[in-house]
Amino acid sequence: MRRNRYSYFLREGINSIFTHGFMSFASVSIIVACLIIMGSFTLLTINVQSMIKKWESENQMLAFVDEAFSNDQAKALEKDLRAIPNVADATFVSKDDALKSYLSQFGDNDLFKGIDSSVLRHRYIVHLKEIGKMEESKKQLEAVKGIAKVNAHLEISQGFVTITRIVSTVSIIIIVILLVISMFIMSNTIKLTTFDRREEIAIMKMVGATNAFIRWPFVFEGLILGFVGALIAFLLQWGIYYVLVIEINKSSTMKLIETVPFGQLALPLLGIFVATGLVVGAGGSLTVIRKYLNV
Amino acid sequence: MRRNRYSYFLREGINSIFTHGFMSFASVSIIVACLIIMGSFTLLTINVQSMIKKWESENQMLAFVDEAFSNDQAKALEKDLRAIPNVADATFVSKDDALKSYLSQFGDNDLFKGIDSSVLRHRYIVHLKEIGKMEESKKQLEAVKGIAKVNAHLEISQGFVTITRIVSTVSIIIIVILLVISMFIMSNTIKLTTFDRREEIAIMKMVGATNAFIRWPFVFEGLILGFVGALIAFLLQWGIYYVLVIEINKSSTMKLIETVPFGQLALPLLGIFVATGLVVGAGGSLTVIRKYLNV
Amino acid sequence: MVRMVNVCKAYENGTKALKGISAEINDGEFVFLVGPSGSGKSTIIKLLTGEIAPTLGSIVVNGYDLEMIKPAQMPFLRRTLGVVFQDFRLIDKKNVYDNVAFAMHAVGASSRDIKRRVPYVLELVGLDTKTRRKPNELSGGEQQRVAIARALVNNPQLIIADEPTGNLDPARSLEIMTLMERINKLGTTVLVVTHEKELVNRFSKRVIAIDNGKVISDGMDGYYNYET
Amino acid sequence: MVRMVNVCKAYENGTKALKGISAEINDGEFVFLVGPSGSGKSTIIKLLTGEIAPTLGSIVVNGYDLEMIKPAQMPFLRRTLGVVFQDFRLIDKKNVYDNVAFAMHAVGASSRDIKRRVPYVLELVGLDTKTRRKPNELSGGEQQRVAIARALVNNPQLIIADEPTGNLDPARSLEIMTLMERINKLGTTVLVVTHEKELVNRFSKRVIAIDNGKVISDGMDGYYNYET
Ligand SMILES: Nc1ncnc2c1ncn2[C@@H]1O[C@H](COP(=O)(O)OP(=O)(O)OP(=O)(O)O)[C@@H](O)[C@H]1O
Ligand SMILES: Nc1ncnc2c1ncn2[C@@H]1O[C@H](COP(=O)(O)OP(=O)(O)OP(=O)(O)O)[C@@H](O)[C@H]1O
Ligand SMILES: [Mg+2]
Ligand SMILES: [Mg+2]
Repeated sequence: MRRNRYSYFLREGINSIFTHGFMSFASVSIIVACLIIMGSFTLLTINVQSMIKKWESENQMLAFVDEAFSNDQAKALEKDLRAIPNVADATFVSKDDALKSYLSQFGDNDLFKGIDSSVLRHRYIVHLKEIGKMEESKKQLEAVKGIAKVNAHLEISQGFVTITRIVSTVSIIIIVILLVISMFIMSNTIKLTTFDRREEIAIMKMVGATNAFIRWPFVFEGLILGFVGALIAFLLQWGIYYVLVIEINKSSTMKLIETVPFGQLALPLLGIFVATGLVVGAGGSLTVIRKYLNV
Repeated sequence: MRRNRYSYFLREGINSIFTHGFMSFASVSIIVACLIIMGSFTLLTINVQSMIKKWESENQMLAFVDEAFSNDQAKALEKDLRAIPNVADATFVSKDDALKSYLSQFGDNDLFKGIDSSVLRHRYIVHLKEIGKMEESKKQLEAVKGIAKVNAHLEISQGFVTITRIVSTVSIIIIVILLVISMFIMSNTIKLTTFDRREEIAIMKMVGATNAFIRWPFVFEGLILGFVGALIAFLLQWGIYYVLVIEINKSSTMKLIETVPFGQLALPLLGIFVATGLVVGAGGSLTVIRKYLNV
Repeated sequence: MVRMVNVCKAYENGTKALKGISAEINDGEFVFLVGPSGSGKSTIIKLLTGEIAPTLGSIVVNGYDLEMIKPAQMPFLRRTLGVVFQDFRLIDKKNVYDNVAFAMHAVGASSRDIKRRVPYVLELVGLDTKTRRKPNELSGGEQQRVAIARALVNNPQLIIADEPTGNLDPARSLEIMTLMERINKLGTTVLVVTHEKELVNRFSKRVIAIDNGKVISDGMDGYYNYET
Repeated sequence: MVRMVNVCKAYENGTKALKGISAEINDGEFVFLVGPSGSGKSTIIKLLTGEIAPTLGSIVVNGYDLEMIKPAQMPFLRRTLGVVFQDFRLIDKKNVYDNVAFAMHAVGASSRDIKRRVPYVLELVGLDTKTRRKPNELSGGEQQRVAIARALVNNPQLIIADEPTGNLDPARSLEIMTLMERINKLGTTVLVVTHEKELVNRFSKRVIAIDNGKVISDGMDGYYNYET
């Protein structure tokens, strides 16, 4: 009996979607539009952040070895350096290699002519895992016995941290704003589409229907519209992303952008879309109906 | 008589806004929401680009003066350099100043000890107007009689051009997408809100009203709703921008962001908002009505 | 003047509502159209107003041939008609006064004429005290009288009324029908669909009776000749 | 059973539609409610169904005191009623069958009962061939009969009908009223609002006449005692 009732409500909800065809179409397409606005911006942010992460990992610092250390002694320091938690890798560069690199850089200047590599020091090129902890890591590197001095561009570290923080803050603000506005648009649309049902609801009440009896088909209808909207939005979003990635890889300038593969993002995105769709669908229709139920 | 009719249409349009209160409210608020989504993103893009422009202008190149030139001769080159169209400014740095700067930079290294300023050259620090034309400008600088060599970080120039191009392309794509989606949402909303008027229209036709007679009040109604939506969106956008700028200046990290003052953006933004509002308002209601006029 | 020749109407779902109706109503006539529920009376009225098109046959109303008429001319045909619809068709959002005034605005009447004429017809139907009410604040009979007032307001050439007294008490009904007769005497053609046997018989006018989409009688005897 | 004691109703706009109505209708009675247009008949019906609340006075319907009733109980009161509204109130988007079946679903009837009962009542009102039509594909009289079918379908304790034959021809009207009488004989209380003098007089039942919001006569004489 109970189950029977819910299958009736479900059937009524589905029927209603078709009998109010234009309205259903409008709700779904506006849900799709809003989800895509939100989704596109979220995907953009994720890509920007993954790119920042990548650039960050390319930043390096120089750890100069004590002048008293021999070549082999200096080389032996590598494992000590790598033992520091925030160090991603450490590459040894001998005095001679360093001079060669200097010469190739400033070669046409007379300044370095005749300079002997002995005036330079052995050094390590160190990459960090987290650039934000550069200052701390610098101190840890300097504490290693045998490291005379560490050259770190703390201002770059600072700059990166700032940029990352700015990008995160701005994009979180925008995503939240978009989410709120989209939810507003979507639930308003669902309200609009159910607005002309107040007569239908009044008639139902006059015939002796309880509030629950009237509400359930609307809830199912809202859930279905929200769900369908979410699915369509997801597929469209996938398509758009796919096409954009292809275009980016085609273009010579844009190729520099490294895109996050959709596969990594698909599941959470689908989850968010469906959740938003369902909440907005059911919530939107419930709020309208509540108003009309007091007949 | 004619004027009389249009004032009747206008009055009818205004009345209709109030008699269909909920619907009007919904249209306006969704128009506002969509315009703010569009507007916020456009403002964000404008700020990002103005920031890129600023960073760009901080980039410099070095023009080394021929060794044979005396101090005064070298100084005299300045106006020749400034005559090059893309040169924003050129600052003279003498051999001695250059050495001082080197020493302060690499001072704790034994490398430069005892070096005489005579091994260095007089030089100009040159800022460009457009970094994208760096290669061309470099050639022009080298062509100046008395300039021996120009040191330019062409790869940075390349990088900036790439970033600018990427940011522009991405943001134009997003703005266009947002515009299209927003227009779609707005005109769909107006369609939804006029959807339940088909009976009203059918009655009007039965009473002998011409299509024009029916259409005009709707057009006025749509125009007014669009216009009101645009104004509200503009004021809200202004408020949001204002608050964000204050917040940015408060926060220590975010202070680095230099915001474009709203005054510079206000007029074009208002223009775009109003134009979009009017187009969507009138267009949306016209398309619905056209469908119902064939009674 | 109305002329229908062999008019047939089948609705989209296949219902044959009219199966060859021929009739002519001359200018100045007063005609009752009677018949059982579902016999096709409202269908005839919808055809005359151009709301629906016939499947077959020709219809001429006030000089407009409905087969040839261009959409742009339709409003001008309708301005020669005053129609009372069976379901009233009032605009919910407009009050009584505006529902009636609207019909005058639509034909391009001047504000002065509107201000003079609307209160007059509202008084005729006994609604002068309820001009500011919305349709849903009226009783069934009052709504019907608004519909009648709207049909009269433009002094049409032909008044077509579908059950104009279905929601009215006998006294009101008689009043309205007497009003129609008076208007008819002043030269307006009147076509009234009604079930009210008593009224039909009392007025002794031409009666066209249809059943099942066909004319079954058409006489000047003023007798409601559909009987159980 | 219906009991109204000194019921007054003033609408929001100040219209005093009822000015102290007292009446009692016992179980099993058949009552006609008559009165001129705008006298307050539909208002009484809206009060009995709980659609609007009285300004003053007490109303008891089928054991529910409308002053005390909780919103959650309202549906259960309404399930004891079968109402034919003056404006039909059919759901546009549902076909004839579903409009009637819906009323059974609403009271929790089983599918089997619905499948058996709905076609039966649709046949009673002569609509068995039009079950798949939407209301706007029906004539005025047919819509009215759907409303009647819906009122009957749940075998209510009390049938309330507001002008159930306003759009029906005399033959159909008689048929419907005879049906009501038969249902009444089986124990259902019936309250019918009507203007049709002929019908009222023919059936010889109790007649309550109201005018201007007051009961002006209440007698068993079966005479439609409102006259021009
Ligand atoms: N829009 C429609 N689509 C399909 N069938 C329709 C439509 N309108 C009317 N019909 C059918 O056409 C027939 C004639 O309908 P019509 O409304 O002309 O009857 P009527 O004589 O006015 O009846 P009533 O006195 O009950 O108003 C009926 O059988 C009805 O069901
Ligand atoms: N919703 C409302 N708001 C304000 N006044 C109303 C409303 N409904 C009805 N009235 C007024 O109350 C009075 C009684 O209306 P009611 O509908 O009860 O009349 P009735 O007897 O059913 O008339 P009819 O036979 O014409 O249907 C009328 O004067 C009417 O104008
Ligand atoms: Mg009809
Ligand atoms: Mg009534």
